[in-house]
Amino acid sequence: MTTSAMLILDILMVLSLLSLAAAALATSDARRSVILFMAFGLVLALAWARLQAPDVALAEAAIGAGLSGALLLAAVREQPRPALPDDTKTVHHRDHSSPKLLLEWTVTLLCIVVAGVLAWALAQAFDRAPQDTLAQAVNENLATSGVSNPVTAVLLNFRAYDTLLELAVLLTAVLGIFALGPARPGYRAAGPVFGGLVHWLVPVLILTAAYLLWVGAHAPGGAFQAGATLAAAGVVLRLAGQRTVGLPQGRTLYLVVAAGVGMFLVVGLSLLLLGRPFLGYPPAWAGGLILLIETAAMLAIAATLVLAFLGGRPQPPRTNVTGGKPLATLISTLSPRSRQGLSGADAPGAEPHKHFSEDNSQC
Amino acid sequence: MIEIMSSLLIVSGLGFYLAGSIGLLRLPDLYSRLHALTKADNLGLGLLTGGLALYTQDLLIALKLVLIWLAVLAASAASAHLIAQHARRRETQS
Amino acid sequence: MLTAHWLYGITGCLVVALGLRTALLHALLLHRLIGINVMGAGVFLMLIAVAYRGPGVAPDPIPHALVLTGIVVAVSATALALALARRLTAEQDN
Amino acid sequence: MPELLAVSALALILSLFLGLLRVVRGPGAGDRMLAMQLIGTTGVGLLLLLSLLLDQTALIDVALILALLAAVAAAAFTGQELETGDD
Repeated sequence: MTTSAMLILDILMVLSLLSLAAAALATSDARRSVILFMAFGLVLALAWARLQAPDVALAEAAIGAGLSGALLLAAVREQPRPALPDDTKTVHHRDHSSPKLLLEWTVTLLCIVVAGVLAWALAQAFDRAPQDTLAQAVNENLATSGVSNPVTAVLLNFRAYDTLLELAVLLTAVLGIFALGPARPGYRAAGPVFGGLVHWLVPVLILTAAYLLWVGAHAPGGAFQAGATLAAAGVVLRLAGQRTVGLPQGRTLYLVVAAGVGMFLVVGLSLLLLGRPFLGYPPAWAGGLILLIETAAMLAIAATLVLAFLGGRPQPPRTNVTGGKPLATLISTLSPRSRQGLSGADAPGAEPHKHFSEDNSQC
Repeated sequence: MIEIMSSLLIVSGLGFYLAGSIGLLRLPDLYSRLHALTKADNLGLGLLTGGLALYTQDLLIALKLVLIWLAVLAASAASAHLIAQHARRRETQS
Repeated sequence: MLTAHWLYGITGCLVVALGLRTALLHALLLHRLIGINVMGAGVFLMLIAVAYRGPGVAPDPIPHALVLTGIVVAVSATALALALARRLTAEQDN
Repeated sequence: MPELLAVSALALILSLFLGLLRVVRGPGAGDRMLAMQLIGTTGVGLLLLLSLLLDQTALIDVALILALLAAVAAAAFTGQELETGDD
């Protein structure tokens, strides 16, 4: 009973994934495509949960279903919108001249071949999976890694080099974004309903990020999930018209962005000085060192993702814009003073307020 | 006894979920679909979390479940409002 | 025997093919970018399917760690590509 | 009782599938985003069921993140950008 129900669940899940991917790619309307891609990310998070990968599910729920959608939607909004309403039929750009058609068929055939090769590789992997020695090695050495969540042990201890270089990739991406120009123009100050949402959502997101960072040592969670959740808080503040979104200004910003790589290097080089291998933690200190690196990595990842959403170098805040008072830090959102700052920012947005009281009376 | 209670809660929650989805599909326009979303679905989740909280009999997990329900309630109320506002704004613009 | 890891693994292969086709053929930059992201998701599906060991058995943590880093790298690469695209449009406009 | 949970999970994914039809069919972007909220709530319920069914407490945390990020996505959809000339 349970197994057959699970099988039907799997089939429905897989069908949803395939049809959402196909639908997201088939349409020519950018905004429609992005929303379908967000739905795809959401179902993907459910699939990770089903396949007992809760660490991945956490990251996908934060990034796939939320942040990357926000990123793409901001990019879509910037493009000049066609005068057509959304509900026009899918526009086909293809002409039916024979070289174009030939190209399309060749590429389609190529993709089918790629899928076939991948399926063959998959069969090989499934054959070998049961006698996987790497997974056993992780289990045998888990006790000395300083954490009890095997995924965190792999990321921050056994394969710490990978994570160090990954943070370097993120740093490169941020520097690239900085080099390409200033940030997108900001957003209008939040109206009363959105402002109310921001008031509780941002603190809850920050608390959740801290919880995920802490819990990552022994349960699913860790720097990546926590960083993505913290970044979501920054994105919400940006959408509510806050200019600086809690990021520090000037030099300090570079310090935060480089914190992940920096902390990794400081720990690794200190260990070298003490006569240990680079990033070879002594088992007694491993737990503490991992938490230290993860905290720095979380801040760096959060800053990277927020800057990715801004799409360029953040501009220094000006006092005469509608964006309201800049918040010095994310944390200060919790203080009563900055609450006043936020609700003060509602005042220029009084027009949507009025607009909405009319709506309410009709409901 | 508790098991029967929790099963009842879960099953009735599922009823609301299905009603919400069918409403989303069948109702004619965005503004009427808002009803299906904000009312039926949140009630469905509430009943479901209630049933599951009874089922686990673990106070900490039950507390977390209630927290999630409250978060969904507040978030979906606000976001349904924002989406409706957005739709209306675009309608009046064009 | 149709088991969960085969089901999700083959889906991963198909999703890779779908994404690849769009990344190669589509005229618009944003769609190509979404195609590449979908392709990445397909690879992730294959990796997690390989890590899956059936109900009640602990899965292989190494592919999980790989996919976790992959998701974060994918979103930052997407952001960099979007910034490049924005600069490109700005250059063309002037 | 595990049977009930499994069948409930099945019912929820059916409900989610129906919601996805609205995401695909639209017609407007608002309709799609509204349906996204619905499948978000359904996904939260499904994750809670799966957490008990597969005995993975961590999936409750995933449900919490999904619930919070659904609101972020809605905000990203409706946020009003300043005019470019304003900057």
